[in-house]
Amino acid sequence: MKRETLLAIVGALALILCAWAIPWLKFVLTVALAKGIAVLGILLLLRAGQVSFGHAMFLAVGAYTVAFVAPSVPEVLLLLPLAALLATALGLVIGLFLVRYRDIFFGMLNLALSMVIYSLLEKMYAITHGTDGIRIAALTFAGVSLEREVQEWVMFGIALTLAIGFGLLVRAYLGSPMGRALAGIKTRETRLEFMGVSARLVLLFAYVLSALMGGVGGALVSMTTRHVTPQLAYWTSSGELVFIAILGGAGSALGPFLGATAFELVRVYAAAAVADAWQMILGGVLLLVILFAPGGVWGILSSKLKGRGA
Amino acid sequence: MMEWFSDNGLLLGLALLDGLSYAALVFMVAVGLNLVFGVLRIVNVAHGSLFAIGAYTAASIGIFFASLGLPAWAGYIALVLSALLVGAVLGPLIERLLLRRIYGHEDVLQLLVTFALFMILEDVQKLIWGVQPIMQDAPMKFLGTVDIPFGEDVIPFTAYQLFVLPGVAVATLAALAWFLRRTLTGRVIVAVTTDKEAATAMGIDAAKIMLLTFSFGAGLAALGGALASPTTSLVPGVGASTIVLSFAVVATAGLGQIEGAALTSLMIGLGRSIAVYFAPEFEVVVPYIIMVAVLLVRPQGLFGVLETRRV
Amino acid sequence: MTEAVTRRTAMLGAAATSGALLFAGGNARAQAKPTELRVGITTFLSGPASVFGVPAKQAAELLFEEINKAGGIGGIPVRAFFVDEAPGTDHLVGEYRRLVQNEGCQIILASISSGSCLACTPLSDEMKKTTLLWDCGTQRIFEEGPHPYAFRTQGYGTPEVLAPLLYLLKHKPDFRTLAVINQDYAWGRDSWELWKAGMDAMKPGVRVVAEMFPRFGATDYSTEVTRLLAARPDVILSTSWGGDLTTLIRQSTERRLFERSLFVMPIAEASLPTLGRTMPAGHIIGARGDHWNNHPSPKDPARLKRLVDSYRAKYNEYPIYPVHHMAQAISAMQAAYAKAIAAKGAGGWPNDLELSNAFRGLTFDTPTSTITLREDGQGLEDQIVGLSSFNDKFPFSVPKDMILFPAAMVSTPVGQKSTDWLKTLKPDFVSQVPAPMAG
Amino acid sequence: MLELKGVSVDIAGIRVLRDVSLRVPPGGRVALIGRNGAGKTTALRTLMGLLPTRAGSVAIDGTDATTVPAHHRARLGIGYAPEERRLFGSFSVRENMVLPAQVLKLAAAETARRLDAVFTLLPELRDLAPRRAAGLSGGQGKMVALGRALMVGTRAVLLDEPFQGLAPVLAQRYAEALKRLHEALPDVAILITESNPELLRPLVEATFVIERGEMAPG
Amino acid sequence: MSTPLLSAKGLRLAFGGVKAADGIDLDVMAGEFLAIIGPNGAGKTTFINMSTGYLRPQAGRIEFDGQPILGLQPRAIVRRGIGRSFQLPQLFTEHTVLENAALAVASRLGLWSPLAPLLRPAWREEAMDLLERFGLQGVAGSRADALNEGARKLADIAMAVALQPRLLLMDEPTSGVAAAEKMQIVETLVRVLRQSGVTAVFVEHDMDVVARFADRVAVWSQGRIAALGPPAQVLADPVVQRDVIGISAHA
Repeated sequence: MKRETLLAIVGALALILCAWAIPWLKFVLTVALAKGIAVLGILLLLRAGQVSFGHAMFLAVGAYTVAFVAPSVPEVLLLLPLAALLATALGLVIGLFLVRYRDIFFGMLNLALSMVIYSLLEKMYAITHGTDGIRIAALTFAGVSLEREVQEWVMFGIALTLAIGFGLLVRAYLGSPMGRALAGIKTRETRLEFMGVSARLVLLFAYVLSALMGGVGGALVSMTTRHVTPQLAYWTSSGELVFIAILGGAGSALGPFLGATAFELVRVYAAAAVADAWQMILGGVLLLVILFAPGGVWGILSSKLKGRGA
Repeated sequence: MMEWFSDNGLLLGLALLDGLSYAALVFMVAVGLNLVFGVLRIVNVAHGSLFAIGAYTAASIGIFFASLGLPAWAGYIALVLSALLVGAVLGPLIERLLLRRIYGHEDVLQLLVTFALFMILEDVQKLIWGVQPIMQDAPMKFLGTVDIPFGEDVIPFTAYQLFVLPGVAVATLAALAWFLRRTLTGRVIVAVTTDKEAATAMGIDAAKIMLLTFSFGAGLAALGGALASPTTSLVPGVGASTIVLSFAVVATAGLGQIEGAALTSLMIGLGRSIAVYFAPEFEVVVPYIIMVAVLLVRPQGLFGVLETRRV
Repeated sequence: MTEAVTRRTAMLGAAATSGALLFAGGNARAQAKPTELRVGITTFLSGPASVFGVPAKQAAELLFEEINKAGGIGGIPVRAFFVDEAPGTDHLVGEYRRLVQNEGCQIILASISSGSCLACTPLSDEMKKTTLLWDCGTQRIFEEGPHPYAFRTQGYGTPEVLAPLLYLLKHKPDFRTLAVINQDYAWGRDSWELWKAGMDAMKPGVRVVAEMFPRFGATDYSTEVTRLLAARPDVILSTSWGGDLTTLIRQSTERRLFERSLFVMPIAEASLPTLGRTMPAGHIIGARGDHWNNHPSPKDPARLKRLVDSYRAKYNEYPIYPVHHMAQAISAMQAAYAKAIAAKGAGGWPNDLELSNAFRGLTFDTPTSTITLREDGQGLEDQIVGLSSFNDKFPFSVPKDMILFPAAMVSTPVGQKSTDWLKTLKPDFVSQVPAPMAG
Repeated sequence: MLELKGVSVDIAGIRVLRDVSLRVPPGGRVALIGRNGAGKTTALRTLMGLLPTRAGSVAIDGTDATTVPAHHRARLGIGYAPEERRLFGSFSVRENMVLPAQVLKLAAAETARRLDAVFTLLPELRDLAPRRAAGLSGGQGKMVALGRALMVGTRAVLLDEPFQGLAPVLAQRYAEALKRLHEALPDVAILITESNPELLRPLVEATFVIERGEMAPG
Repeated sequence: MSTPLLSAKGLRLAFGGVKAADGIDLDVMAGEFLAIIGPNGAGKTTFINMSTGYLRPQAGRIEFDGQPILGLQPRAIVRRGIGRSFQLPQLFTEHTVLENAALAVASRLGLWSPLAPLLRPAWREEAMDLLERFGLQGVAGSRADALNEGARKLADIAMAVALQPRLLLMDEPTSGVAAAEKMQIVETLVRVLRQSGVTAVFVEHDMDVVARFADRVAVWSQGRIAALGPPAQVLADPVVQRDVIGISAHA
């Protein structure tokens, strides 16, 4: 626990320092934090032994909510909760159906539904502008419109604050009876039923929470990049989120942020180094992590710290 | 209703013909994925890459044959050769070097290993074949077209689309069913699918069977790609779109179910072509709607067996 | 090739840049002459659109090599930083920032896809960085708002659709039915909207028998082809490109759709080398410009030949239009720098504002013609449309009976929206179409 | 016939067998007793080659077999009936029994002879032969598993907790079958695991006791 | 005697051709310990599964405390006061024993609190207390999958008891347990259940256990109840001896 807190504080400070020293990284790190929030949701479901291979749909819902509403209400502090609300609502509707399924069916149904949403975003050209996507004009924060530089800092700050907030929330949740029951789905679901607990309800709660975080993550991504496209909901984007979860390590609520930062940095530097084979590098990193460090970045860091502490 | 049919019945007939050949292609990819999942319990995301590599290899061999001045029918040999090559070289390579290390790991890790492989192979493909569309349609042209009457008009269909694709699919289905039920190797595969350790204890080399099955599945993916190659032009990214579709087929069919894969492919093929005719907006979502609808009614998939939990 | 960027050098570079910014106070600072001219280029390096992106990258590498051999621009070497558009817009806008803030690029050549352009152009406003839209075709960019730092060094959707439409109206004025089969994304949808507006204005009463938008990157069109065969339209429009178009053409040829209907394919040019002899003759083809290999009277035949020959020699394939569009952007860049440096006097180097000012109203040469950048940033590129045909000089289809549409004739006037302007066209507009070119 | 010499085995990094030695003479009937989790199943799986050893050796017929792959041990005449009966549910009972013989590429006549011998020993299997294995009850399944093990187990059969969960009447019947087996095929060595030593006493000649992965004085 | 706590009438259920329940009538009285014996496949577990809502009989009815419970979800039946333990212990294997127990406590007292920790003082105390009563305090911190079979069985039952059931259905509480431990486990079990005033039904193969601890014995045979009564009487029945107990080779 102490290690986790220490690492979180050090990590947050390192992020702030990086963002200050390297202006363009501020953007990358904001996106990483936003995705990290969404990956927290994946982490919750992983605790229940379930892999959502379509979670990018909630990201897309959050992002498109911002894109659709921003022209009339360009206020960050209103758009964020609205995006969260809509993603939560979708999570609830889909979740009611999905929590009946487990394992590959759960994963593939998530994938299928995200592909339906992807296709709708692409097909409903009149509303969504198809693959071109929608540009989001400058937003206001608490009614104040901001300079680009300030706006970037504000978004970074919001992302960092929300990341810490959701990280703490998820940590508390995982230690709570509901969180422990969630982990019970992975090992002994029948026992839950015979304790008088609906395993589906336990999973639904986690699913809806993960949808909420997906929506928030998506809204933050869209407010940072200021452009949304259906690509956000494509299956490879969902694959990336799962990738980040494993890269960071599923052992801690810190994992998703470690993973997201590592992922974005690897991607950016790989793209800079070999613009036409960055995918190969990402794939290679993923392979190495799975084969040689299955605990992810969190696993490496925590074992290092442990070694030092002892 | 009747009026709609008398207006659109002929069109519906055409849609069925189109749907059939599409279903055949879908089946060819999905069946290999399904087989691999049945035995290895791994959802192989890289299956789409194997499809693409099979297609590219077939086209390359076909173009090479043509440059040697071989007759057009040699194109068919190229198709088979490509499937054999991918199945015999790439399949064992992937299984030995990668998959073998992660059997028994958590599902999500297995899934991600193949996802990583997919990312790598996408770039490898690009390095080998470049980005310009590659086309090699000799096998399709070789058989010419068949005129299907349509009212007073006729509609030319390629014989390749009308006969070769569904023919190969049906033959594959029959051969696989026969192979798994009637041959010793087939029964051994089923035994390993059911219980790897029990099978090993009775003298079955499970590692060999898994290698064999994966290579076979890879070969089927490549054959699917090879069969598709004469009708389409090959560009980067063909694998990515193929793979999601075959995922949908596998989950809808019931895991490891060959006949289920056939029926699902048929539903998806027909559903899609009917959508193209009458509601093109829905074309892309048809497979997923079918999947959700089927799983709503049969949570274990069309032909899936409900695994009873022991208490 | 770009070098691998290690984390440390990136950090140092960034720190230096931000430090310099602090002292110099941003854009208005006096600009010292840099040691190299860094050019950020976004293009598709993976995915289906890399059929355009990679040739363009190759063209840029080829031309930069030539420029550096000749002493660079303003006496300093140019260096390209390529970025892949394929991972999506959210990635691309981050990469744009990296190019500007970290790599220190002084000019950005942005984007093939309309989505990328729509995302990068506002960034150019915010970051005050001159950005050349080197290939994207969406008419929305300059019609929906001003972008002081963005310039398009080539034509765009409206002329690229209007020219083939006019050619059709002239070539086959009596057609009564039409079907469209376009890729389902912005260009496919927008180009149809433009075509329909123009067609309804100049030839009202054409019946549209099928509107099909198959998935972008679709690998099989047999169902669509069957439907088109059954519908028997007089004309079939398709603005598709890349693998999609070659597949559509092959499947249609095989099933004799080309014998039943006249095809209009405004951007067929890029697919013709791949199709080789299988491309049917006698159909209307366009090239998103005037840069055909068999242009009968290019402005600078030697330069055209040099570009084609050196590209072929290096990459063993014929250049397609993205190569020309990249070359145009680089020509524009050379011309603008020359103009800006001349304005500063010896030893001076333009800052961002001065550079962008140099582009406004700039006229630069291309191998086939000259292009002028209008006051709204839009370039005026002539369009040549013709009928597919074969000759001995090329192993693939090239146009005959070519008509050259002057850019000013087929481009929407400044300040108007394309669809509104197209609706104002009258049937007698066709009479202004020039006669086919000689040769 | 079968021998573990100072064998240590790890599962998932945890040592589950420590320096275990165990000997089954040809034609011998040996019990391995221990409570659940003591390492009985692990010992059998090690003998079958399904788990790698960390130390020590496995001998079959006096020759070192430590590195002989698992699937070759059936060829050496060793049959194995795992604790959970683990039949192939989609096959019939007959197919379940014939498959190992086919895998060993036995001649059709030899397969038929062995099948007949097993049917004589376990008469209820003859009636069950055409039924799908998935539909069998627990007791029937155990019988089929024994029969399947006997199809290849010409030298030895390893039976993992065959009495586990069997009602007394069925346990009785199973024990009788084992007695008949020994009378009919005295050369086949039998190694049985069980948590309750009382149950096996009348059936075996020697008893080993395992506790927490180590041999205890029996 | 008063009204039965659990009352089953005419339960029928067949899987394919196999009749797992072929007209089961059984009343379980409040406070008694009822043993169920019978050969494998006789339908003993099926009866427990039907009584706890895991399987639905094709005919018949089941009442608990005078209320029909047929058609209710397992969890609803648990809420009404029927607990069960399993032949294969159903523990959360990746959790500690204490967490397992605390989860059971939590599921009675308030699982749906997503922020307060599971091991809050009150719950931890109750869970520890429970483990102590079962003699499991020594392994409270171990992961559930590291326990031996006897401890696992006890933990499994402890989790059911944490829910404070009025009736506890136990499926083979001693199977797989080493013989030496068996009596001790059953003694612990019986003591706790008697203290808590829980009525118990348990499936058992060990006739010694049945003879010592059961108030009544029900003999299952091919989906029917072949005999029912006090152990001394039922176990002495020659038919039961022949068909169920067998000619004892090891008693």
